Amino acid sequence: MDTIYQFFNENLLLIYLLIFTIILGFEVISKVPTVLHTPLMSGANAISGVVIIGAILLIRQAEPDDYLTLSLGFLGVVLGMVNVAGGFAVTDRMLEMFKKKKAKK
Amino acid sequence: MDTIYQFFNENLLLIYLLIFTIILGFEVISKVPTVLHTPLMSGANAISGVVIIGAILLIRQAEPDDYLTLSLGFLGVVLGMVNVAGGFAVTDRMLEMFKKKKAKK
Amino acid sequence: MKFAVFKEEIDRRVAVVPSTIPKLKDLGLEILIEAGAGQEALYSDAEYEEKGAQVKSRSELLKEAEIAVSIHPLAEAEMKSLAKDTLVISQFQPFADADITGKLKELGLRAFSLDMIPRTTLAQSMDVLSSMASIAGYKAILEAASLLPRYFPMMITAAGSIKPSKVLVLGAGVAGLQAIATARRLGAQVEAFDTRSAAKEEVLSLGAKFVEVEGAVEDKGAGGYGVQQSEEFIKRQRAEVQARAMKSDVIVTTAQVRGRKAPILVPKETVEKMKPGSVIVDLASSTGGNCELTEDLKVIQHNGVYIQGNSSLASLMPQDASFLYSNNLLNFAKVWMKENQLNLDMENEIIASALITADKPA
Amino acid sequence: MKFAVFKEEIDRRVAVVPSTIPKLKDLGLEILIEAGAGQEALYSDAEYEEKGAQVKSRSELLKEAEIAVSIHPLAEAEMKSLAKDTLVISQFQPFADADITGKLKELGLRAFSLDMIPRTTLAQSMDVLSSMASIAGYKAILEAASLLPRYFPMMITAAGSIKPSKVLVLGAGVAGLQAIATARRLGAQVEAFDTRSAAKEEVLSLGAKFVEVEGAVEDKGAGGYGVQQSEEFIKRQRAEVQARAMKSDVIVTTAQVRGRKAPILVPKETVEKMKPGSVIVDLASSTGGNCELTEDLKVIQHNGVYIQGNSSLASLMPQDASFLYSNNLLNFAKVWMKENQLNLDMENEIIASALITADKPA
Amino acid sequence: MAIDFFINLAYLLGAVGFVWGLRLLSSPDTARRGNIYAGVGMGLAIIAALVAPLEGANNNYGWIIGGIAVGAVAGGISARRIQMTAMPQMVSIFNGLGGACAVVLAMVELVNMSNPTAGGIGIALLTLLIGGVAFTGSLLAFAKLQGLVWDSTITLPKHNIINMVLLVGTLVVGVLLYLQGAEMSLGLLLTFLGLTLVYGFSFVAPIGGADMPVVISLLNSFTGLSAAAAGLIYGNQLMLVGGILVGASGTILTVLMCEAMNRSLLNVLVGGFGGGGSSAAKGTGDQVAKEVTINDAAIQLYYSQSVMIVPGYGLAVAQAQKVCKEVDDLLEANGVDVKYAIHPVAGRMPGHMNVLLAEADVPYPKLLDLDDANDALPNTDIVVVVGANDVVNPSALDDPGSPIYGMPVLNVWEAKHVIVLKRSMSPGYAGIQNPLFFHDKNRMLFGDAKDSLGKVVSELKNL
Amino acid sequence: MAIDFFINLAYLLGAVGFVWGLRLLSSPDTARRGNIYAGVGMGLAIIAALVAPLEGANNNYGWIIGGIAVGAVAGGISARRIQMTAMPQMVSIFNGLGGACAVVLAMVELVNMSNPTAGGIGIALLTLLIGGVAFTGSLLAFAKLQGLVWDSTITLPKHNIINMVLLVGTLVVGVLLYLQGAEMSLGLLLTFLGLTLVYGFSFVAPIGGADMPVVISLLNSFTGLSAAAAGLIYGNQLMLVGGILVGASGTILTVLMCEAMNRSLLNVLVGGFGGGGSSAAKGTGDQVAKEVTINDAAIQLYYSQSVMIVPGYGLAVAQAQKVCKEVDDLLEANGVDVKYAIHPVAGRMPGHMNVLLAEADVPYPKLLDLDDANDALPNTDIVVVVGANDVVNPSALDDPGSPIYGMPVLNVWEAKHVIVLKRSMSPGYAGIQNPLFFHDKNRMLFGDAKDSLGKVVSELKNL
Ligand SMILES: NC(=O)c1ccc[n+]([C@@H]2O[C@H](COP(=O)([O-])OP(=O)(O)OC[C@H]3O[C@@H](n4cnc5c(N)ncnc54)[C@H](OP(=O)(O)O)[C@@H]3O)[C@@H](O)[C@H]2O)c1
Ligand SMILES: NC(=O)c1ccc[n+]([C@@H]2O[C@H](COP(=O)([O-])OP(=O)(O)OC[C@H]3O[C@@H](n4cnc5c(N)ncnc54)[C@H](OP(=O)(O)O)[C@@H]3O)[C@@H](O)[C@H]2O)c1
Ligand SMILES: NC(=O)c1ccc[n+]([C@@H]2O[C@H](COP(=O)([O-])OP(=O)(O)OC[C@H]3O[C@@H](n4cnc5c(N)ncnc54)[C@H](O)[C@@H]3O)[C@@H](O)[C@H]2O)c1
Ligand SMILES: NC(=O)c1ccc[n+]([C@@H]2O[C@H](COP(=O)([O-])OP(=O)(O)OC[C@H]3O[C@@H](n4cnc5c(N)ncnc54)[C@H](O)[C@@H]3O)[C@@H](O)[C@H]2O)c1
Repeated sequence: MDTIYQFFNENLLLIYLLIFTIILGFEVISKVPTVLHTPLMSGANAISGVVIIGAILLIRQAEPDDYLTLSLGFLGVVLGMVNVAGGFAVTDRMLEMFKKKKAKK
Repeated sequence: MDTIYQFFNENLLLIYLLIFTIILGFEVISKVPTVLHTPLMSGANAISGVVIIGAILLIRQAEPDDYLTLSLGFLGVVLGMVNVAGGFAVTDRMLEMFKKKKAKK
Repeated sequence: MKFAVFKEEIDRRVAVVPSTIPKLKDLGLEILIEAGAGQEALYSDAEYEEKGAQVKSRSELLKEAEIAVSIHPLAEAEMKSLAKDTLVISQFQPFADADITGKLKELGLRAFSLDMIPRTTLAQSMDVLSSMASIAGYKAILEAASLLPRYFPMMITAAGSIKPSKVLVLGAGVAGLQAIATARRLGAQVEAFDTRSAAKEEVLSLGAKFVEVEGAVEDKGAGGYGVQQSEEFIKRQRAEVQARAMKSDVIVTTAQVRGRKAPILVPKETVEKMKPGSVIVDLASSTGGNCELTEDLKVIQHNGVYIQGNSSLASLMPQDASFLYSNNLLNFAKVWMKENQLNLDMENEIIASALITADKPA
Repeated sequence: MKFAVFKEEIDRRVAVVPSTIPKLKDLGLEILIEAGAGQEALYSDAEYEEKGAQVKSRSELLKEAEIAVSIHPLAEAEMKSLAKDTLVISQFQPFADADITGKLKELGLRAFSLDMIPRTTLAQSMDVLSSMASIAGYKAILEAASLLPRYFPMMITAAGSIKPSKVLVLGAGVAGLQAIATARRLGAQVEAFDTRSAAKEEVLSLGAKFVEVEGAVEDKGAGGYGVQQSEEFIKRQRAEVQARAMKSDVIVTTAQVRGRKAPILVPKETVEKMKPGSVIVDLASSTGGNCELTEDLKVIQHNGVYIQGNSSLASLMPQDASFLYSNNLLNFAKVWMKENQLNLDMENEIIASALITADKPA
Repeated sequence: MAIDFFINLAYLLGAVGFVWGLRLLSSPDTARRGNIYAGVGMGLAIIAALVAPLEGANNNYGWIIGGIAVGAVAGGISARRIQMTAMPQMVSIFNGLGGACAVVLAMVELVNMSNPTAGGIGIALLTLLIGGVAFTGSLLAFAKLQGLVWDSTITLPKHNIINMVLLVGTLVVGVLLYLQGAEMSLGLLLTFLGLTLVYGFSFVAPIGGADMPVVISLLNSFTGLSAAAAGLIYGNQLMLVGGILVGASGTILTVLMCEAMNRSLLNVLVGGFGGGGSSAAKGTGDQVAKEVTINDAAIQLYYSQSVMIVPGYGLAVAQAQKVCKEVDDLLEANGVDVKYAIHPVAGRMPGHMNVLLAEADVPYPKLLDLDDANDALPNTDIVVVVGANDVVNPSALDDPGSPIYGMPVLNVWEAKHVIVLKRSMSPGYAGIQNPLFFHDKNRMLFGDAKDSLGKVVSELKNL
Repeated sequence: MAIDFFINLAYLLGAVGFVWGLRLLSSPDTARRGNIYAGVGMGLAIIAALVAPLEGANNNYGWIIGGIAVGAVAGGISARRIQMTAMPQMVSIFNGLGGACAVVLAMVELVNMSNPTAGGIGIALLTLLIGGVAFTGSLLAFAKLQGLVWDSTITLPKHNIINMVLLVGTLVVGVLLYLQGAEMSLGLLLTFLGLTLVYGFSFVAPIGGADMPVVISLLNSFTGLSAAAAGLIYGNQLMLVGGILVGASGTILTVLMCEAMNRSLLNVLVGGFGGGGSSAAKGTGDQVAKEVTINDAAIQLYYSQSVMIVPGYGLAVAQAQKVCKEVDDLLEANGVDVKYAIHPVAGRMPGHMNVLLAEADVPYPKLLDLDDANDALPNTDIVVVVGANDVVNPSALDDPGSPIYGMPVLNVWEAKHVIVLKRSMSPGYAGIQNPLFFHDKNRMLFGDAKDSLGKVVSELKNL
């Protein structure tokens, strides 16, 4: 219990931040029109590719001859980058159809 | 400049928190129907009475014979409390008229 | 005061209906009604009696009347047998019949001409012109729809597609507006034209199209009535009307200019360019008609075009028409019956306008 | 093949209008038309000739016709003078006139009775009953509105308030539905009744109210036609109808039962309880009428109630009626004219039903 | 440890309460709940502040409890007593007190100098500045709304320039104080205090009475910011978060309020002589017709029991019959009883209104004629006059000089409220002025009737 | 210091980019911009991660740039090449790869044990678990959507119980590993890895194909959470914030998607045999009519050039003429050309449709008769069949055995898309089945026409 108390007290700001982020996530989405569900899902998916940062940091910290780590890191970067690049691109394509048409008159 | 850099780096979490709070504040309000402008203003006003916490802490930390500080603190608590209590009460009264009526059938 | 209601000779309406009798009596009037007066309008003598009127013969009425009421003026001969100073109430149309005032005065009668009540907001509840014109407008479209050998509404059917009829309304006064509304209800495409500038908004307010012809003369002093237009304007207007008429299935004309012959808006030439089977209903027929060929109170056919010149369409709907007329009369009576007494206050604009036998300051 | 179109004797319509002639000719028909046939419907002989028809006298037509076309059957005498095997096309109403088939066969004629075309979706474009019933329903309301001494729509005016008329439609077939729609357009409050269960939805689909009477008999085999109802049901129905009728200003009746006298839905007693001035338009008058007092082709007045028994309202709108009839005929001709030849394929349901002179398997 | 945890947790929950409360406050269905959440959050926070372990604290609970009691009673009672119509000024005064509280804290901090870092001083000065402006600004806004002062009496010529000079002066003094740091002179500090208070007053002075709600909202966000700044002084995250939240939401709310008035914030603050601006009441002579906004109209209608629509010629001109029916439908769906009062001469032909309303499928039984309508009016909550004029003119009854004297009209002023929809103050067919427009119970909603009703429909759908 | 500042600032801006991007993504007008903001945020973050000063880092930029290049090309190309209709499965596979990336990070962390605190191990295990489930789950969702596997072939009997057992087993192994701590056995770790992957697969297996979008959204929020957990491993706030944001918004989005389908999330996950559930296509025999959702219908209409409405008896029954006109008005306001095709026998009396449409004030020139409509149909983007049936039955043209063979009908299938609004698959007046409903171009929108169109109106107003 005490460790939890301690963790809480020490990381108070982080916890505020997490909770506010969660609320913000809820809030931003909660009024989305149904037509945007799929593009939004796709956009959120692209953002989840932020995990690539971890893979980059992993490679940068690896020993230059630690080929296992390097290849795994490489794999991580590729996977993450596919998620990121593909995700944003696909979202953009989906959203193309939303281009505002000019109304008559 | 350096102090700013330093402040920034050291209070990074705090800054995240502040920025997210600001975004959250914007976000929460941005879709409010016009009919709620006044009650919302009133509700926000009540929340701004949170400054009373400062007044309470001020008194608690004051010397028991430092009457100047104590009376100023007392004034602060009174002012803050009027804001808090009056604010919530007035908001509630404004919102009374929003009581959902039962629709026919 | 004895308020004598006569049976109409050539009209199915009656000036007073049973339901208004109690209210007239409250004003201090004693109601006498000619036997059978309401029959054509489907009000029986029994009903009149039940409401407190005395049913009498025409000769009795002529003898006893202190106020003599009819829709169309009584014949001169009959008026002669009325007591002197009797108040006769009818529609004398002094503008159309310039002699009538003189004649009435000669006979020693006092006369209210209901058609002279001013067209003000205040007097609208007594305005028989409005209530009867409204019926006329409504009936005009029913007549047109009955005569027209075609459908009014659009019909896309297995046996072929039928376009909506085009209805052109000339003159958007009370009758014209009612015609517009009724035609639109039946599904026709409606255009209308009038010289008064206010008419445009009124036409649009009923969802119809307004035909613009520039250069119409307006006289604010005419109390809302149309005025005589310039030769040139009438020419332009005729051209415009002719262009529309050729495409129209039905034309309803209501254009009147007070005290003058109605303007000819649809000359013979236009009629001849219309599609066979088309219908013209001319509500201005009593003052000569807006169509050159109109004959009053007749339906004629010219080149396959029907021209209905019935100036008395309200008579075709006698029950409601009488009811409305009767209410108008009641509201009017309230103006000059005060404390059970006749009170011809010439300060009152309504009385001053309607009492045609009184001398007016020039 | 010579397709001879006769002038109607007692009807303003004509079976073929000029605009369909080119299409009939495309089918391989040669069109002869009696002089003046279209006149009443506002189609001139010149127009017919322009479209490629030959205008001839009646006697010439009788002599030359290979196909003889009219709306009402030709007189027996005239039919005798037709060549043997001539195809006569008209509405013979074999259900109403049981002898007619025999007579036609006797004369050696082949006959299409247009009223026997099945009421299927496929045959709807040839269905003269539908197109004419639709006109009848529309006209019925116009007739009623013309006869009614009251307004149809609600009117709150300075001269008094007028409630909307109540219209009761009995029988919600094609004519009934059109009557409902038209009455609603004119601003009346409309109720309707029918024995077919599908009719309820159809009535509601036009925004009118449906009067429920429980226990109606339905026969799915009747092809959508109404069937004879039980005594008890008719009694209940009459009671219900009477209750509504007393409050109604207009009743339009269209209830027909194929091959039988129309059911009496409005007995004398009900009529006598109606408000004076009310109107009954009885579209079933040709089969005896739904109102006990109806006289076919006449307007009578009973106790102040007008009863219009015109079974041929379509004739009052001859131009469009003829146009639609003519299109029906054209669509029908497409069924039996194949490659410029008459092709009476008895496998075809439409031909089999309409060709009343052919022997049918029991 | 554990007690710290619970204190921190209470503050955190307080913060979440604020956020969630604000969130719920922005939807009518949940607004009341939102207010309660925020209030509970505040309660938790106050309790936490009271019991949080403080090294070497003297507590002085008596002073605190006393202050709380006095404040709660004063605030609570005035909130309960105030009239519905005076709510905005009440909010304003509460807000001013909050600002004053921040001023007190900052002054104590600056005088005591218990924490004489450069950052600390700067923050305290900031608190003082913002709080001070919020304080006097709010008080003046209150006075304006309450009608205690008139715009003209307190606005100087070239007021904007004066304001600018004042602001710069105040800031210069502030910077001087900051540079003096721990050795700041009390005189200068008091000058600074005075300047902030004067500036707050002067800032609000030229802004028109009609724009006060916007100003109050802006000042409210100032108070929030000053609370946040005070939070930095006390190292209290809740004050920080709560203050920032109010600052941000107050700012956006202010912008939204301006948008709803079709004006920019700048326009309100600088060019905004609201008293004579676009939102001003129109009238002839010295009579003034009061306006109502679309959303107030919508909310009034939505929460009423019975509504009477009075159509006139303007309904026909605007062709507003269908959207009128839509309003009817939406209100009926919410249990409001909607009827139509048809004056016999409304429109331009007999039965004009009947034709239009039939077109919009209004059922006949909803139409009342003159007599029935006049019977029903005294029990009607709101009358909506849609483009009618002569037929609702009270002169017909009480002004013997009027050309329509004696004509029966619809006595709409007998209902509880009236809203008149028309485009301008121009007269109707009879060409006469209508005293109804200046009636106490009446509010004008200017604009094309179809337009206005269309906007009312949107608002109703949002409720 | 300065470089740290800029790195931190870049991360912060990245985070703000994510938040603001998501925010803009939730409104059609700004969605594209939102995607770009989020993308820019990601770019900033990647650059920051590349150049951030790291003590004793070897950088190995070659590997990184290589990986980025390969990933970007692969992702970009497949995104560009994919067909519009296959977008959801693409999203699914991308998401799976993100999960896989997290798995790789966690594995490396657990094997290398560079940070063997209890917390660190726990977080790494969590990352592995969530990422693993997201990985295989997404792959299976992809396969289902792509039609590579059929629901029945991979669903075992009592699948829910199997899933429960698997989940518990996986968690138990995870706890064991946690307890082993720094001395964890590689074998057990691999078992754990295997179990998470199997569980992800098994978790998605019983869920019906129609529910896949919901599942993808859920798995997406899993990936977000795994990214956040990985952020804790690397002490990177951006990963944490971005991951949490996706986790939260993904969760709420999942719930919203379920709501839009009128189902609960639980129902989808456990009871949800979507393949045969309520959202399934209805048909007779082996033919299947495909459905369209209200919002897809609305968006299709809104972004089309020309729309043809085909009213039938159902329009009359539903009394949907006015709301139909409302749809028309909304579309016209957006520049869509709207016409009506009136079949001569539509309805139950001649001119039935004319009466109704006149009532709704549809102008006559918008009504096309059979021939004109058939001429216009090939150039029409979308046909909306409102309660018509027999009059749009292609059997009339191509099935000599049909009782309506030979009747001219509206050739709606010649348009680009058809949407049929009716309540069920039941036939019309003629009592015959309509092959149009099973036509490739056709989608059904079941429900009362007035209802459905009313909902389309709401959707259109949201666009
Ligand atoms: N019923 C009949 O048979 C008949 C016939 C002829 C004359 N009249 C007379 O007409 C009058 C009828 O009274 P009423 O109250 O119906 O009409 P009214 O007194 O003429 O007033 C109509 C009002 O509608 C407003 N308006 C016009 N267009 C508008 C729009 N688009 N949106 C909103 N408001 C609009 C006008 O004010 P703004 O310009 O400020 O918008 C005007 O004040 C009576 O005086 C009556 O005597 C009646
Ligand atoms: N025009 C005439 O004069 C006339 C007269 C008599 C008969 N008919 C015949 O009627 C038919 C007309 O064709 P049609 O295409 O108009 O109609 P239809 O073929 O009868 O089809 C109408 C369709 O509307 C649907 N529907 C009913 N109520 C609905 C509601 N509330 N909301 C949504 N959909 C609803 C029904 O399907 P669900 O039950 O699945 O909803 C039905 O399939 C032709 O066969 C024609 O021959 C015409
Ligand atoms: N105050 C009231 O309440 C009230 C009541 C009823 C009528 N009015 C007003 O009275 C006036 C007259 O109404 P009315 O129906 O008795 O009119 P009317 O019968 O005298 O004339 C019918 C219409 O024909 C028009 N007209 C005249 N010459 C024309 C021409 N050459 N071409 C085309 N149109 C021509 C007139 O402008 C008028 O609108 C209108 O302004 C009407 O609004 C007022
Ligand atoms: N397939 C098609 O396209 C098509 C075309 C036209 C008509 N129809 C159908 O044909 C049928 C007959 O139509 P119609 O107009 O020729 O009918 P009709 O003239 O034979 O009869 C009129 C109506 O009266 C009703 N009726 C009979 N007895 C009644 C009673 N005792 N009380 C009340 N109502 C009674 C009938 O049910 C019918 O609806 C209808 O079902 C109609 O839908 C189909």
